[in-house]
Amino acid sequence: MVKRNSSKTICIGGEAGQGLVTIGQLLCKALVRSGYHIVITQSYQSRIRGGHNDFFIRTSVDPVAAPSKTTDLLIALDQASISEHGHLMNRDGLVVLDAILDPETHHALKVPFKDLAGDGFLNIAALTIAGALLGLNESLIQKLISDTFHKKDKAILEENLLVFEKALKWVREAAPAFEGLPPASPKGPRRLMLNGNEAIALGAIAAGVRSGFFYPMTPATSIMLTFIKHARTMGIVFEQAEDEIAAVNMAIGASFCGAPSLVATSGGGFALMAEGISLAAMTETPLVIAVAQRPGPATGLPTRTEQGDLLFVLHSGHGEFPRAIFAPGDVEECFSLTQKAFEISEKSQGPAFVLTDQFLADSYRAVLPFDRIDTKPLQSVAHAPDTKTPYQRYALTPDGLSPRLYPGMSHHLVIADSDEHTEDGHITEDLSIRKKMVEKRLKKTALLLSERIPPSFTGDSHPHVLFICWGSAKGAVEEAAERLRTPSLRTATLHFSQVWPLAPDDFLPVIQSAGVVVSVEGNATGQFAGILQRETGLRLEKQITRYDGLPLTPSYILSAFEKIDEGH
Amino acid sequence: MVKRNSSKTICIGGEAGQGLVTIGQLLCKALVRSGYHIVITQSYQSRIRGGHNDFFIRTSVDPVAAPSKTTDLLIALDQASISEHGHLMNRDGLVVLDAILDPETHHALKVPFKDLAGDGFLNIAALTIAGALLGLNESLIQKLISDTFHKKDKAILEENLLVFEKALKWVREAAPAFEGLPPASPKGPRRLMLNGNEAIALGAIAAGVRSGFFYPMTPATSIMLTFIKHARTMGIVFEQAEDEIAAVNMAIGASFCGAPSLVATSGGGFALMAEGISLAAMTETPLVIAVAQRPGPATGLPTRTEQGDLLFVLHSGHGEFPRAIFAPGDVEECFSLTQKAFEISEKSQGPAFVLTDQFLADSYRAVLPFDRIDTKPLQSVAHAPDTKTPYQRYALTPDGLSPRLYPGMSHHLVIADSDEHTEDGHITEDLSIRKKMVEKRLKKTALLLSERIPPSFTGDSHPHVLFICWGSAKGAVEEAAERLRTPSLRTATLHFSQVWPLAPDDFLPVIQSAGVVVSVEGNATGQFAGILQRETGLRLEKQITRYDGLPLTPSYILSAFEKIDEGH
Amino acid sequence: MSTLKDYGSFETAWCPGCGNFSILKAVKQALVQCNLAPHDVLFVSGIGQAAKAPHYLHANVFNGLHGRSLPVATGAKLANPHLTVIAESGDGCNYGEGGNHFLAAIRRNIDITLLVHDNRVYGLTKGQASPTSPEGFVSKAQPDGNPSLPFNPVAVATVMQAGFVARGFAGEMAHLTDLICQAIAHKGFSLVDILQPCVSFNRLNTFSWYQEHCRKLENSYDPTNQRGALDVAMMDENRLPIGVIYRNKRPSFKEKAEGSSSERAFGLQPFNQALFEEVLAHYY
Amino acid sequence: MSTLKDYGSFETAWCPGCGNFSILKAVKQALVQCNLAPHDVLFVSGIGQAAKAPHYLHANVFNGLHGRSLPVATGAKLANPHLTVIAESGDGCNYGEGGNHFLAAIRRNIDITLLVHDNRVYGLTKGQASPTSPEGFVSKAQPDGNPSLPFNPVAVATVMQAGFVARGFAGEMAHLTDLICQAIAHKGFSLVDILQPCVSFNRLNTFSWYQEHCRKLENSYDPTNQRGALDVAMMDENRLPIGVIYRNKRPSFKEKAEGSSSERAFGLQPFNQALFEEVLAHYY
Ligand SMILES: Cc1ncc(C[n+]2csc(CCOP(=O)(O)OP(=O)(O)O)c2C)c(N)n1
Ligand SMILES: Cc1ncc(C[n+]2csc(CCOP(=O)(O)OP(=O)(O)O)c2C)c(N)n1
Ligand code: SF4
Ligand code: SF4
Ligand SMILES: [Mg+2]
Ligand SMILES: [Mg+2]
Repeated sequence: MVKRNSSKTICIGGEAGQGLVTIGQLLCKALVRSGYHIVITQSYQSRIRGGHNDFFIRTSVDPVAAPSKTTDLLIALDQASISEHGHLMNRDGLVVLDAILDPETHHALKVPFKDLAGDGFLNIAALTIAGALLGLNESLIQKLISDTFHKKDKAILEENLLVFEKALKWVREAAPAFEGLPPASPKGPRRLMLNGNEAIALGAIAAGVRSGFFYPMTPATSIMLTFIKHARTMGIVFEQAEDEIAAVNMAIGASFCGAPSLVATSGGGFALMAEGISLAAMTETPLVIAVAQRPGPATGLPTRTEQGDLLFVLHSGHGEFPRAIFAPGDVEECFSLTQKAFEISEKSQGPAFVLTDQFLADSYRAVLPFDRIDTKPLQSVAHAPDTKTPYQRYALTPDGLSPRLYPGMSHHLVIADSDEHTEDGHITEDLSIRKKMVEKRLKKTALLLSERIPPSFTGDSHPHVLFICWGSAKGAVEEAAERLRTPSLRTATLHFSQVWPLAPDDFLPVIQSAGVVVSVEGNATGQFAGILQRETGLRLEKQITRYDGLPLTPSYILSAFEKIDEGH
Repeated sequence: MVKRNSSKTICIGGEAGQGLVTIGQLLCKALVRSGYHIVITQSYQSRIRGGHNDFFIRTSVDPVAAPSKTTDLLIALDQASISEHGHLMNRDGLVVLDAILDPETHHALKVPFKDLAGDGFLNIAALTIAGALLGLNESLIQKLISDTFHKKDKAILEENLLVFEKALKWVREAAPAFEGLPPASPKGPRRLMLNGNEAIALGAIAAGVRSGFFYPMTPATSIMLTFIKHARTMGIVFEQAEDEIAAVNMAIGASFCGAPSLVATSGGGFALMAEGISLAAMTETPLVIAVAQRPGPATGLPTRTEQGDLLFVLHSGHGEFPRAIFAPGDVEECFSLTQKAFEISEKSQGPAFVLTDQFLADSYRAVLPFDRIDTKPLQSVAHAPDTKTPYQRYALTPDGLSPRLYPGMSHHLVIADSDEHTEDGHITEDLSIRKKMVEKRLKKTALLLSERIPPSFTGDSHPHVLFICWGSAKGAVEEAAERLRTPSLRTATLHFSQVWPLAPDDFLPVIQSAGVVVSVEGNATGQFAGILQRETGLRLEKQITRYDGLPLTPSYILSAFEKIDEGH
Repeated sequence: MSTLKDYGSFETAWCPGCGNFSILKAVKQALVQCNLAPHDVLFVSGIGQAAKAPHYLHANVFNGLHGRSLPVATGAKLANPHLTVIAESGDGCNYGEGGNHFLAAIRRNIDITLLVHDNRVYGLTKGQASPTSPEGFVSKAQPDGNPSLPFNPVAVATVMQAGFVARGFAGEMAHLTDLICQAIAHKGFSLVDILQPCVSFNRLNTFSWYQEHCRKLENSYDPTNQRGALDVAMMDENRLPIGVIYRNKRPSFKEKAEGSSSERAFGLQPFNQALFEEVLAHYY
Repeated sequence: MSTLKDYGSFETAWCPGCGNFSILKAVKQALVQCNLAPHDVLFVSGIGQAAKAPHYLHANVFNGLHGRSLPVATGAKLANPHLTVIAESGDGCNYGEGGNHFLAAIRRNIDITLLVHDNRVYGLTKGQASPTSPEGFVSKAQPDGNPSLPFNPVAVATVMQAGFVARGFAGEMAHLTDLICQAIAHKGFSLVDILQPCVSFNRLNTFSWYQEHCRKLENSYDPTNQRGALDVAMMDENRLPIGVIYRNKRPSFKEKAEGSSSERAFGLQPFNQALFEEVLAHYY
């Protein structure tokens, strides 16, 4: 029933601190520059050295969007990699390992790394050998090494290139039996190699973000590190806050003064921001928070993945107010939806969220250079010299949106209040005003709905089997649907990249036209299925869930589906 | 359509600091001791002196459970009370006011308070006059004054009694036209006069609470002040924390060590506890939080009422875990459900919530002395000398509950972890254990469900109109249903005093047997109706909501119902 | 030239006789003395009686959450370095709920001014002990007396090398006005802890109690000597020095982080596509 | 008599060469030296590399949230005054996320011991500046250098009159063991800030750097003199004094709040119906 898949998967395994991520990143870059598609799955432990980490690269000439773990090429930096991943090897697979390790029963290439690379260049030797085995262009690898090290000491660059040549010569001679990748053509526009977190940071920058605040927390930290890396170039302020409460309040302060702001965190840190989210809503201050989910409750599995915080993000903050939640399905969407989140947050003058997870955060992909959507400048209402005096920050209007000025930018005074307030922003206990202000804030739902992104439908119309999913599950679910399809079994996927607010008309007809409907989520309780039921009354009884800390894969989905299907 | 109601309502209005709450409380006590029922509605501003506050007492010979504002006796301590409440006066109503104030067009009794009460005894004079007008027994009032002041200086008591006599004499002579209360008989057991917050504190004490932690926040503060008042007697520890994050973590630490703990807060403070709630769930530590709702978002209306935080409380905390949420409908339930919350929290080793609001928090009622449910001692598993060695705090069991020991109470070591953990409590990254632990935690839902409190149904079977409500709305909705009833219109109320978890079988048949179903909530978005829809697929389209900061009243509900009914 | 009239006058929700009134007056006078126009000033406050103060004058206002005025002020100042940013709130707000931000703000040294109405009590929630309440302070929440030592904000700020540390008294208006002026003028984080009688809930530290216990620092006092300043900051309650207790010339956050916190941050420039391409180039 | 063996030995998730190893050893030795049995000790930790330490010895453990070890420890100690309660975590945990609890714990003076593995960096999240990182410390999060002044925990604790304030160094095991013993023995809140090299992320404050800069306090040093202690606590980096910097005999929370925090609090007594009736009587 399951179709054979044409991609190849490379796994690099080893201890934290052995440099496996460097090897992985360089190999990714080589693949992307060579014209291949990639999907990366990184798995690491909550420690700095030791333990066992791995870096899976699934690559293909054709577009590929889902992770896979059945491995063709295993680069084992330690013995544990063989015991952990040996069973995942495909029949024609090859294990590349140091001469001193034991390949057990596997077809192996034992590499004299010590001789080839001395003490600090293992990564270059491994890259070179992997590149050669996969059939990548040698000069492309050489150029990649030059590009990577040209900023360092010239001597270092040369040592690297020397290792490259030694390793290349060695592997040519060793010439193990291994079928490389089919050739790809690097034509078309150059592509970027980016993971989800980098794409979020770049999406924020593209949207015109002007400030960023955070407290470090895996797996969100690299969003802010990417942001900071480019802050000087883009003229953006940032600060590492003393805690998450400070981070969200700093962002609100900056945004209030006209510097759109990005905050990034994960579940536990997000929990501390709940009061601030309510503040943004009440003061009508734009605020974008990227939440990179990891398995909870509490500290949980800090370096693994889950889609367990959807309902929490949807309902966080006391009191009632609208919000928008985007859930990117891939790296492109991390970019485009972050941009969108800023746009909608500025327009609606309230909170918007980008909900991602460790899998997507760390998953590199090859993407086309972004078309920056030319959003109307975020600060459109900043100058309003003709605003009537006295300026009323919360003037009641038919659509609930009041003209927004920034303090210090005109002679108008801007007054914002976390208490219930009058139109001019002052604290009030007038209960008839209270009622109007509640209605004003809730009216913004109409704007959010009018700008919503409907779910994307892929596959056969009137499917026998329809999978429903959201966020990072996209690639895995779509591939599963594809692999499940037979001439007599129509399959399709409905993916939500915006999970709130929802307009049932967008998707009810599709769901109702399907035979079996199965929701697929990376959590234990089927949170999104619950939301759909609340909003539509539709009961999604068939659910595929995963909550062991690993990302959904096509094979996981297909084997879970088989069980559901039997029961049915 | 609306039936005439037989109760009387007394309103005491004035500035903060004028002592209107003291008058109100004393009058309540006099009414309760005289055998009347009472329902109090307090309305005050977020300030210490000045402004306008009021204290409404609805009282009746027959049980009464809902607030009403149409006033029979207005005790106006300032002019604003007349302009604010004059329009609420019933036709036969009387305004009692100081001789120097202007009664406008109202039937009034002008009292020479200065002469009667000098400079510090206005409250006694007002109490005496109100008592006399209502027809309360004079010696009962006298005794009440003695009881209240007997602990003070004897001279002060005597001055008070002197004022009582002067005022009594004066009002007998003045003899204004006013129909007092029909006589009540104070037979049956003595009743307590308690508000919702006091009842929560006493419920916790009855449950065997041993510690309490808080950071002040209206309208929750008086829960903890009541708790503290009795702490020394009951041998309970308490501490005012530096912030809400500390409060919830202190409670978890105390509970972990065997001292069941109460935390009380309101929305904004609760927002800061979200991470701690997730911690309680992950470490499987009992935790009871009383959340007294006020209108949000953010600071909102700090001294008013709303039922706006239901979804937030239901979903607060990252990650997935079960919880129980109780929503008392009256003062008795504040007591009994807090007790129940402790019981279920200890049994399920996780978080439980008591969700109330400013209206109920401050609403005094006459209640029968509580039957303390003799809960199994909360600490049942504390001593387990026969526990196998090494003790496993998170031993996997069929029902998900592991034997719980306290540190330092035996030679066993108790190890709790906020990370995903092994059975013995140590941090792990073993993903197969992760999966089992998720399932272990979620299994507790079965226990919560088996101990659930089903909604209470009152009124006619197969009603033409069924109202659905939760929490403090109970009395108002039940009275509205009663007043709506005619021989040809069958009405009923379904009240949820536990809002999570829900077992649809408990109530679906009732709902399906009804004609028109109307949900009534003290919020703007119909949060509970959404939960019902998620859990049952039933769409409750007819909703009565209130979000102006005031409590639901029978008249509010009836007039909103008329509008719905017209549309229908 | 701005005048007192520019700053308006409003009805308040404070108790008659409260120390907040004179603080409000001193703040307004200081703004005039510093010649600041209302629209160039941003007040950020938390929640409490003190935190209502910014509602009672004309200026930009962000009245945020209890305990969180400093982070909001920090974000605001980073976004718009041209604004004079003043955080104003109570002792509970700043040293209780917001204690962590107080520490961080001192270390960070962003150019904002913090005015603390220090009435040694939680006023708005009706009289519980605050971080500055005296040991033994009795309330309904502390019936056996406050078991904690009071927090000494000026001593902690001084030991942490805050740029400007002052203590004022609501009963010394002219003196207080001058302290606030100096605090605003200081480039970097400045603290003015203002002793404030609360007539409703603090029966110990009344106007007359403060009048008896406060002493203005002599002209000869040198606030630039940290060791001496610590001695002064730690003086016991019988001799509560008021004045500028400590000051230094530590570079402010802005001076240190010019690269990232320059005025470019300010949100009104058009998007620079060329710079964005430069950023993207890292990822080919 | 407890022995080192009672405290077991475990595999760790720390980097080879990390200062945490010797701190762990010193802690175990101190427990033995204080003759405490594992089941009478409760460790409460936060999240970070340091916070994993309690998993690596035999004792009761509550490994809670990042930054929140002190409140949990406080609740635990109030619930069971018989337990020896030790909060153990990193500099980020205690002085960053948990800064407000640090201040409150000092003021409250509950009898718990705080051990801070102070590696001047956020280790577990891979090297961002922590509150104790030097000014100018460069990382991916602070590419222009840390703009904040480092937090000096011993100086702040001393100025706030903490009961017991010590600084140790992971490279001086016997000395450190003794400090931890004294801290545990002290009745009231005690702080041991432990200078800890992080070989992965702190290239400035290495083992040898500390060896060069740390000086043990002389025997003649008098830690009961607060003024002198402050001088010592504030000494600059070139002369980092280690030892007991300050101590006093402030009554602990328990001594002051005997009425409410007595052992009656402990949760195992049967319910007393008569007392409950006494409570109800207030409401008739
Ligand atoms: C998160 C949160 N916790 C608690 C409160 C309740 N609260 C409002 S004001 C206040 C105390 C105010 O004390 P202080 O800051 O000293 O100001 P004061 O009223 O004394 O001027 C508290 C605890 C709140 N609004 N938000
Ligand atoms: C609320 C919250 N915010 C952030 C984190 C992420 N986090 C885990 S450990 C850590 C820093 C640890 O630094 P430190 O306490 O100094 O310990 P070290 O690792 O250096 O020993 C952070 C920020 C978290 N777990 N929880
Ligand atoms: S409660 Fe105290 S601080 Fe607040 S206004 Fe009244 S006197 Fe002033
Ligand atoms: S990262 Fe630093 S502190 Fe953490 S284990 Fe490694 S060396 Fe030690
Ligand atoms: Mg105060
Ligand atoms: Mg550290």
